[in-house]
Formats: sequence, structure tokens, C-alpha cells
Amino acid sequence: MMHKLLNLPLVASEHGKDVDQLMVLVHWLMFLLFVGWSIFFVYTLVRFRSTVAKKADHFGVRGHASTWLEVGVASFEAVLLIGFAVPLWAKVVDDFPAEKDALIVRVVAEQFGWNFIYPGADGKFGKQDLGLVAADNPFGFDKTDPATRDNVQTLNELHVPVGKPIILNLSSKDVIHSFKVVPLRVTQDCIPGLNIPTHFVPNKEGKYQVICAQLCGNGHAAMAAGVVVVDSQQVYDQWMTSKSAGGGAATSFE
Amino acid sequence: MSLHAPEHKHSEHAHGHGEGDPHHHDPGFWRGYVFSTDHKVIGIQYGVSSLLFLLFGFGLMLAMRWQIAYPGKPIPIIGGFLEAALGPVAAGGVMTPDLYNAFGAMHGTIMVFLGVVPLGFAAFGNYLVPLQIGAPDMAFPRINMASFWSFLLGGVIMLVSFFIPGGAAQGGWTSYSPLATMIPTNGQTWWIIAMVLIITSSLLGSVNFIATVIQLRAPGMTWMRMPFFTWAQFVTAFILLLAFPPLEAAAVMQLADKVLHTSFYLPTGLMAGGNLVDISGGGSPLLWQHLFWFLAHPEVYVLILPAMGIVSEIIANNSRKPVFGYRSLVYSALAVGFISFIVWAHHMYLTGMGTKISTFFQTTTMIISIPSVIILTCLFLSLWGGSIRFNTAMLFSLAFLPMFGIGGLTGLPLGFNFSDIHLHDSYYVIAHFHYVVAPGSIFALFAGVYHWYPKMTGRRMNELLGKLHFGTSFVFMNLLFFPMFVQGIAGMSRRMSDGGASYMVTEATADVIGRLSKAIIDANIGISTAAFLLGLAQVPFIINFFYSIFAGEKVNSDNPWEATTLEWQTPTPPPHGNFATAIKVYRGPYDYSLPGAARDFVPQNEPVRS
Amino acid sequence: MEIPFTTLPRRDTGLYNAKLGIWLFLASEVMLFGALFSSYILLRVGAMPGAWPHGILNVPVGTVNTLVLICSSVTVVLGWAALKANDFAKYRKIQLVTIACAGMFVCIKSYEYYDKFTHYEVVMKDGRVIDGHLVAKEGGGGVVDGRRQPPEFIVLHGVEFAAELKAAGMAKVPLIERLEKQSGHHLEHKEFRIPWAETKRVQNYGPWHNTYLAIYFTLTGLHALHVIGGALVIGWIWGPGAAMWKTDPERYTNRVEVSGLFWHFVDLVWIFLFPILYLL
Amino acid sequence: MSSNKAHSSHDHHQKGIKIYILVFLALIVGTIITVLAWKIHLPTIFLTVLVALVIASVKASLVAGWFMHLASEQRMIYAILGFTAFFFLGMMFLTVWAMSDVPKPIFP
Ligand code: HEA
Ligand code: HEA
Ligand code: CUA
Ligand SMILES: [Cu+2]
Repeated sequence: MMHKLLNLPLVASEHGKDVDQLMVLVHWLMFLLFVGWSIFFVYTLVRFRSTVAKKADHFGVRGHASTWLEVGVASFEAVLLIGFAVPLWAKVVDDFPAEKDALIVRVVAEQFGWNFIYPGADGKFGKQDLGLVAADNPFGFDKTDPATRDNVQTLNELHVPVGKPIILNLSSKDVIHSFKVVPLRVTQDCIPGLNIPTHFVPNKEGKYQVICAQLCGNGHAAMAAGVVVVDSQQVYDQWMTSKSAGGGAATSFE
Repeated sequence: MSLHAPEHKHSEHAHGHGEGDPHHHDPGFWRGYVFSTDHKVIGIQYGVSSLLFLLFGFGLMLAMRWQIAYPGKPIPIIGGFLEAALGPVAAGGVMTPDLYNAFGAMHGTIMVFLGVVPLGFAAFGNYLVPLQIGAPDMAFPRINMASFWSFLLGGVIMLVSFFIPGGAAQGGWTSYSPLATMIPTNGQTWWIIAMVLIITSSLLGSVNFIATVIQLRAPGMTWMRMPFFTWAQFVTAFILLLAFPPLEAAAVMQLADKVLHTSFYLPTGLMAGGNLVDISGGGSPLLWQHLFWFLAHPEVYVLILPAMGIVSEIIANNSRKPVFGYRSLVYSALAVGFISFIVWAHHMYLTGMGTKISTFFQTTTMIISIPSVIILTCLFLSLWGGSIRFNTAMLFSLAFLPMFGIGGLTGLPLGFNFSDIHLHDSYYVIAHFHYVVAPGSIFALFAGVYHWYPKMTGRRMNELLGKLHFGTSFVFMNLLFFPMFVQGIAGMSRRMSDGGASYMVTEATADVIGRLSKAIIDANIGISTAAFLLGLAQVPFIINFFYSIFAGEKVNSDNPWEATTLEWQTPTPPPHGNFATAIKVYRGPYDYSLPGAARDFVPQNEPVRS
Repeated sequence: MEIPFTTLPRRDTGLYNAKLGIWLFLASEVMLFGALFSSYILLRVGAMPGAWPHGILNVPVGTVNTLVLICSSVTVVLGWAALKANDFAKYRKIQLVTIACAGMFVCIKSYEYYDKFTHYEVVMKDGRVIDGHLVAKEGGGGVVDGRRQPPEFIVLHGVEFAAELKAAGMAKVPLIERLEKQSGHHLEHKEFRIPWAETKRVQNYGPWHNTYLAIYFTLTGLHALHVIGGALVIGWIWGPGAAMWKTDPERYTNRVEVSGLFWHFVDLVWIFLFPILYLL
Repeated sequence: MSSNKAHSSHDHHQKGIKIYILVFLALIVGTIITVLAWKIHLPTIFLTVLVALVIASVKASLVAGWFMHLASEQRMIYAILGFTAFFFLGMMFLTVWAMSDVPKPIFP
């Protein structure tokens, strides 16, 4: 019922339903407290209005029901915290899939678009050096390194195969952006200078909207071109092959 | 209950003292009303200026709400004026994204730092705290005056910054670096300078409040006899004293980044427009966030504690009974103040935080919700057994309870990092905190204005207009903010200069999942309409406020609400020096409806018969 | 109307107002400098290997300045003690030393700042880096279109090294120490006359040069402002404000005590600044 | 009686001055030790930092304890400074902790 009431959007990732479950549980706590107190509140206002209750009682409520209520709320919160939020978060943030089983992609945000860099057939991004940082090479990739040369880069389109663990390494060229895909229940800030990993397993094919969820300048609202395309493995493979045809795309990083 | 009429006091002193006592000369207009050191005058100065800032901040938001509802359409009425005043950022009377961002940052800043805090803390606190503890003035009257002028100067600089080339700061009220530093205009520089003045003002004010409460309590005014309002102000002052300096430090560093081209918050390899930025690098964007939220989380309790103080005074008075659990209220307020310093990173869950740290911060976040629950529970239970009078002040105070309840409860899903994944930076957050600050704090502040107006002016505000103000504000506030929860859960992001229209499903994007439905976007129109109506709903208040100064019903007693606390035991309005005779306190703050007492209230300065 | 406890302590707290006030103020100052210290730690821990310079400050000068500040701190408290013992003349004399020390501190600090602002790092187009103190700027320097033109030559006294670091982007943080380590010997100091046209970038050791200098200037600058402010207050109390000694000696003594408390705090901050910035 | 009291306060006074001078000397010595310790290059960075900070803390406590009379101050002041110290340490450790955990820099 609460699920309906909240009108939670569609879920397309493995951990998404856990997020929703926690949402539902917290909202039950909130709902019960709200309704309970509202009833008490309205009843009290009606019963003790001065036209009826001519004289107030100096002592008012006696007894300790309220203490129990407070203990109850605290316990409920403790359960949600220890039972749900902490372990589930740990799963999302710490329990990374083994790199060999996963698809690893670098996400580089910029004003106002998304770059996705795939390691290509060899599964490696190649050497990086601070000394190589330049306008056309923000991450100092060593272009003479063969591991770099077969990297594949796309603009605003992230293709991933369904059912496979995906690891994204997010960062930004300029200001802070936030990579948010509502149906995947993924939100992660992209911070310049940092490389922040996140992971998820998409479980429904489709094309999903990427939202930039952090104010990043006057184009923030319009930074809406990004999509995550979840394909079947086969379609994904085809796409990848077509992209890396000709011995890897000339990676410009722009 | 009046001890002496003010005129009486004046003449008595004129005879009693010789030339040597300068305090009792007529201070004249400038020293009496403008550069006054009297805490009551300063309180009123703070009050009027912060109400005006609130109105202005609301005005900014009304323009923004137009843009959200009707993106790209020229703003009616003021559009032409904006274009004339601000130039190309408002070309054709249409709000450009730059202007939207500037207005948004300024709305947040002005509402928080120039509106609600100065009104709740500085205005009500200044006027009432010395009165409630039986002190003749603040401990450092001249510093008090300096505090006000520093505040006003900061406010004026903030306002002037709209008119500099490029306009005001556009980085959000949070001013995250690198964005705040990299926007090529100077708005941010002005913002920082204004903030430094405002911070200075708060520091001066909080030193004064704490010293006053500790040193100047009248004989018999023990800690546990202080009204809860004064306690709330005391805790608030500590928060301001200790949480603001780190923001000052952070602001100085951001200023250096902006004007000296240092790299405190700018990492190596930063690019702008496809080029490497010419800086040394080596800084950290997260450092700013930590320092900012180290202030800004405690700051939200600065927004709410004075409001809670006001509400508990009014509820005790109008239900004619003591607040329930005075001690738990006091301890909870102290606990909130204390814990508020160690929860700040719940605003930063999605900056790549690991499990250990986010566990620490979400645990403290849950812990801090408990004292809030206790405070609210106590206030609810206070009503039980009362004899409740429904005047305007009480109506606003009563409405505060469920409104703060909604705001506070919706803090919980944000406080759990795992559900925050879905809600972070969505309209759910906007709805959460507006429920606590707008129908929460602002309602409490309205209540305070209605309640203490007779003490400040000697006249009451009109009840009919007051109830009209209340009823309409209550309805429109809820119509305004409740739908935002729905929008937020559906995935609508905040700070969208087109109200999220870029993310709406269209024919071209029908195959993309996770875009916003038309219904969600169209809700913007309803919300904005509610905002405009909320604006209209303030008209009776503004009329009432000014009209009543001259033509309000005169109060025929110094204690029209038959209250127990000391501010009502002074002449109306209280003279310079506050109490006509030395005051002594014999009892707790809320001796309402004492069994066996002749009246249903016994003032704190009435001796206990035995 | 009189505010109570401006002079004599309140019985239950044992404090007069101003003393409580200054301690509260100092509490907020602790948080102000505390935030900057935290930033220092974070910037330093987060610095890339080699990007945190060592040994670019002049330790003997810093040590002398530390001693100067310590002297002023003891004179402040001795001055107050003299007042307590009703010896106004002695207070006057002792406190003069405090003010003199403050002035000296500021002078020495200005010298150190001057040293940094005339310390240049020049990256040449051919990749060499020359690091040294400014001797002179020759030629050029006129104003064209409202813009100041660079000189034709810049003369530095310092060291030269070939750029071991690959790209100029990185050469913004070359550090003598690191380079000496790389080359394995002390670099020879001499005078260089550098044609401006051959330089790629010329930058002095201002706060923009790296985050170490940024936090150095911020911390010491803020501290210096405190020194100046404190000295002005102490000087005012010592000079024009001293009339109060005749009318209200208790209160005057309190003022001296309160200003002294602030002064000690300024000293205390320096006690941490000195090792952190100069030695570690 | 009254002259007696004046006398004892005079003694007290002399003792106070003596302490101030001692503290002053200790501060000078502390400064010199710090610089010497730095000169001789202690074996590890950790040790260098430790020595420098320990000496600085001792010096700071001397200033606070005797020049600022914290050693014999009122309870109210202790309470205020206690809170301040707590929040200061909280700010310092929590930020440092938070920044040391996650995210990794782009460049190793
Ligand atoms: C006055 C201001 C105020 C107050 C009091 C609070 C209170 C709380 N806030 Fe809120 N918050 C803000 C102002 C405030 N907040 C602001 C301004 C922001 C956004 C800043 C920005 O990003 O721009 C924000 C953002 C914010 C976030 C970050 C969200 C994000 O960006 O992703 C979080 C996360 O933990 C949070 C949590 C909480 C919690 C747990 C409380 C708790 O303290 C609440 C405790 C209260 C209760 C639990 C209510 C108890 C009530 C009852 C038991 C009775 C109920 C009865 C009835 C309803 C009849 N808040
Ligand atoms: C105390 C804080 C406070 C208050 C009270 C408000 C009040 C309101 N806020 Fe605001 N708001 C913020 C703090 C506040 N806000 C912050 C911090 C942000 C985030 C900014 C950012 O993204 O950086 C924000 C953002 C924000 C947004 C999101 C913008 C975006 O993300 O793009 C919206 C959207 O609707 C909004 C709307 C409103 C509305 C309609 C009110 C109304 O409730 C206003 C009600 C006001 C009144 C009723 C005025 C009363 C005054 C008078 C009547 C004066 C009378 C005068 C005399 C008698 C002299 N606010
Ligand atoms: Cu990118 Cu917002
Ligand atoms: Cu918070």
C-alpha cells in the first residue's frame, strides 16, 4: 500500500528494490506517527477548547505513555538503521564485483554533457600521467600506450549489457555534477580531481534517462542529453564491435 | 500588573538624579532610534529589517516560481522592470538561467541569513531575553549596536550585488566550489564579503546573548526558572558562536581562490571551457563542503530553536497551563545543540562517502531526531488538560506543530543514506526543509509577532485580519509544498531553471524511461499558483502590521495575555532600563492554573506565600 | 540605568562581564583558527607526492619572531600585575615594551612577506626552470592600452635546473629540495639575466604559487591582523584610554586584563603556527 | 587586620611575578628545543611531527594556564572551553577521517 501511495518510479536494477523497501518502511514509520499524533492533536483541540474546558488543569498529562512512545520511535529508527540502511549501503559502496566479471566504464562529466570511456577489447584504460594533462587530454592518458589506443569513447550514451555488474568510475573535468539515473536508483556526485567508483546490476532492458542532479552552472537544467542504454548481451556486443571497428576509435577525450 | 507607567518613571528620575547621570536625558532621535544601544530598539530594528528581507526573499522566489511554471515566458508586472534594472540577464523580461541561479542562491541566502535567523534570534532574542531574565539591558550594549549595523551593512552589500555587472552570486546558497569560483562574474566575491559581515554580526550577537544570560539574570532567576524561550536562545547563541567561525574561515579561503587565484578548493587538472585553468591546483572541493556544512547543519537548528521557544511560550500562555516536561524540553534543546555539530556530513552522503563514515553520520542524524521528537511530544502533550484560547498567535503556534512534524519526519528518509540515494537533491529535499522553515519557523515567527506586538507597541493587532492571514497562509503553504514531495519521489531535481521541462517526456523521447510525466511538470503550475496566492495572503498581515501601530486597539494592561513571564511585568512599552523597580524572581516560568491560586496565572516575580 | 557586573564579579559565576565576553570571543576564535588548521592538515595530506614544499621559509627569522611574541606576552601579564599592585608608572613602562614587540613582530613579518613576493620561479620555453630572488627588472615596463607591459629582462639570483618534470603543467610545483635530491648535488647559486621573451611563465611565491603558500599566507595573514588589532587596542588603553585609571581604576585594570587575554591567545596561535609552517 | 591582608596580597603578588618569569623562560627554552630538534633531523617524519607538536602543546598550556590564568579560572569558563575543545576536535577529526576514507584522486 505504501508503495502505491509513494508512487515510486519503475526500478531497473538489482539493488533498486532494496532502496524502495527502505523508503516504504521509513514512510510507514512516518505515516503512523503522523496519523497517530494528528488524531490526538485534533481530539485535544476540540475537547480542551476554552469555551468548553473553562479551567485548565495545572498538571495535565500524567503517566509515562509518552516516554514509551519515544523509546518506540527510537527503536524503530535503530532497526531501520542497523537492519537496513547500514548493511545495504555497505553492499552498494563496498561490495564491488570482481573486476573481471564486471564492465568498467569511466564517466567524465563536463559542462554540460557526459563522456563515457570504455577500456576497449583489452579491458584496460592504459597509463595515466599527470605530466600529460593538457586541454585535449584531461586525464593525462598516455596515447602511445596500446592499452589506451583501443579505448572507446562515447558522448551522452552509455551502453551496458543487461544482467552484468557494471562499475562506473566517475569524475568531472570542471565543476561538480551528479550522475543520477532514477530507474537504476543510482546517484553519485562527479567531483573534479576525484575518481569515485559506484556499481549496479541493470536487470531490465531499456533506455534510461541520466539526470544531472547537482547545480553545475547555467546549463544545469538543460544537461539532459545523457542516457543509459541497457541492451541484451548480444546487442551490446554488436554495438561495441561497431564502435571499436578500425582498431579502436581515435580517442579525443573531448 | 503594571508597576509604573513609563512617564512616571521618567519624571521620578529627572528629579532624583543630578546632572551626572547621562542615561536619563532624552537621547534624541539619532541616539534614541537609530544608533541606539537599547536592546529593545535594536530588537525592533532587527525585526523590521529582517521582515523586509523576508518579503524580498519571497519576492525573488515568486519570480522564480513564474519561470518554473512557465519557462521562457516573460515575467508579468516586474519583467520590464527586471530588464531595465539588471540588463541582459533579464532580456525581454524573461528569466535566463543565469538570473534564475542568482535568484535561487539569493533566495536561500537571504531567507536563512538575513530573514529567519535575524528575526528569530536577533529580533525576538534581543527584545525578549533581557526582559525575560529581568536584566536592564544586554551585557554589552554597544557591541549589540555594532552587531546590528554589521548585519545591515552585510544585507545591503548582498542587495547591491544584484546590480553589479553579471549580477549576484549564482552558485546556490551552498556555494560549492569549484562552481562558485569558476563562474566568471564577481557576484560570488560580493556574496562572500557580505557573508563575512553577517557572520561578524552573529558572533558579536551571540557573545552578547550568552554573557547576558549567564551574568545578568535577576536575583532568584535560576537556570531552571528561565522560560524555555530564553533557553532556546541561549543554545542558539552557542551554536552561532562555535559553528559560524569555520564558515568564516572557509569564506576567506574561497575569497582567496576567487581574487588571489589560490587553489584551496580547486584540484589539479581542473578545466574550464576545454582549457586547463591557470592555477596551481592541489586543493579539494570537498573541503569546502565540510566547512560549509559544519556551519550549515547547526544553522538549521538556529532556524528552528527560537521558533520552538516562541511556540512553547505561546502554547503555555494560551492553554493556560505549564508546558509538559519543562526539564525534558531544556535537556532536549541542549542535546540538539550539542549533537547538531556532529551530523553535518548527512548532506554529503553522495560525495563518495564510505560505509564507516556515513554510518557514523547517519547514526548521529538518527540520534538527533530523538530530542526533536521529545520536544514535539512535550508540546503536543502540553495541550492536554488545557483551556485553549484560539487567538491568532495560538493558531500559528498550533499549526507549527504538525507542519514541523511533517518537515521533521521527512528528514528521516533523507537521513538514511540508502534512501537518500533516491531522494538526494530532488524536490523532496526542498519540500522537507521548507516544511520546517516556512510553515514551521515562519509560522512561529508570525505567532511571535502577534503575541508580543502589544508589549512592543501598546496596541494589539487586529484579530480578524490575523485570522484571515492565518487561514489563507495555512492552506496555501500546504498546497505549495506538499506536491513537491510527489515531484521529488518521481525524480524531479532541484535548481532546474526550467522547472524540469528538459526532462519531461515528449514524443521524441517517448522511448526513454525515467523522464518526468506531464502531470509532474504541470504540477509546477499549481504550486506556483499557490505561491502567488500565498503572497496575496500576506497582504492582510502587512496592512495589519502597519495599521495597528497607529490605530490598533490599545491594551489596557501591561499584561494583556495574563502571562507569567517577566517581560509582561514591565511597563508597556518597557522604558530604558526595563524594570521600574528592582525585580526578584520566586518561581518557575509557567505557574498557570495553580490549584488554589486566585487567578489562573501567577507571575514569576510574585512571592510564594507560605 | 547601569549594567551590573561591569567591574566587580558576579557572585555565583565569579566573573565580570567583559571577562566572560572575551573568553566567549576566544572560543569562537579557536573555531576560526581550528578550521584553518584542519584545512592545513587536509591540504597537506591530500597533496600530491612532492607537491608540498619544505624549507622555503627562513627559520632563524621565524625563531626570532617567536621570541619577540613570547616577550610581548610576558610583558602584558607583568603590566597587568603592576596595575594590580597599584603601580601605574611601572605598567606604563612595561606595556610600552609589549607595543614595541608587536610593532617589531609586524615588521619582521612584513620582511618575510616581501621576501616571498620577490622570490620568483621562472619556467623557460626550453624547459629550464630558474628559481631565485629578484635582483632587478630591466627595460620595458611601460603602459600600453592601460596594461602594464613586462620588462625586457628579469634578473634573478638563484639556481637553475633543467626540467626533469615532463610537462610545464607540472612544472608549476618544482621544488628545489626534490630537484636537488634528483640531481644528487647542491645546485649552484648565481645570477641569471633572463630575457622575458624566452620565458614561458614567471611567477613569484605568492599565495597563488601552491597550496602550501596559500595556507601560509592565509594563516599568518589572519594572525598578523590579530596582532595589529590587538596592538591597537592595547595601545589605545595604554594611551588615550588611560584616563579611566583616575576615574575607575578597577575597571581600567579589567580592561588591561581582557586585552591581555586576547594578546595571549594571539601568542598561543603563533606557538602552533611556527612549527607547523616553518619546521614540519 | 587590613594591613595584614595587604601584606599577604603583596606576597601573593611577588609569587605571581615569579611564576610569570619562570613561564617566560620555559617558553624560550621550548622554542629553542623545537628548533634544535628540527635541525638535527629526527629519524622519522612521525617523530619530528610528534616532538614539534608535543612541545607546542606544552608551551600553549603554559601560556593558557598561567599567563591567561586558566589554571585557576571559574567553572563557567572551563565549561565553555570544554565545549569548544570538543567541537574543535570533532571538526578536525571528523573532517580528516572523512577525507581520508574514500574517494581516490584521479591521479595516483
Ligand atoms: C529548520 C531547519 C531544519 C530542520 C529542523 C531539519 C531537521 C532535520 N533534517 Fe533537514 N534540512 C534542512 C533544514 C532542516 N532540517 C535544509 C535547509 C536542508 C537542505 C539544505 C540544502 O541542500 O540546500 C536539509 C536537508 C537535509 C538532509 C540532506 C538531504 C540531501 O541533500 O540529500 C538531511 C539528510 O539527512 C536532513 C535530515 C534532517 C533530519 C533527520 C532532521 C531531524 O532533526 C528532524 C527531527 C524531527 C522529527 C523526527 C519530527 C518529530 C515529530 C513527531 C514525532 C510528531 C509528528 C506529529 C505530527 C506530524 C502531527 N535534512
Ligand atoms: C529560511 C529559509 C527559507 C524560507 C523561509 C523559504 C521560503 C520559501 N521558499 Fe525557499 N529555499 C530556501 C530557504 C527558504 N525558503 C533555501 C535555502 C533554498 C535552496 C536554495 C538553493 O538551491 O541554493 C530554497 C529553495 C527554494 C525553492 C527551490 C528552487 C530550486 O531548487 O530551483 C523553491 C521553489 O519553489 C522555494 C520556494 C519557497 C517559497 C514559496 C517560500 C515561501 O514559504 C515564502 C514565504 C514567505 C513569506 C510568507 C514572507 C513573509 C514575510 C512578510 C509577509 C513580510 C512582512 C513585512 C513587514 C510586515 C514589514 N525555495
Ligand atoms: Cu551538470 Cu548539473
Ligand atoms: Cu542537516
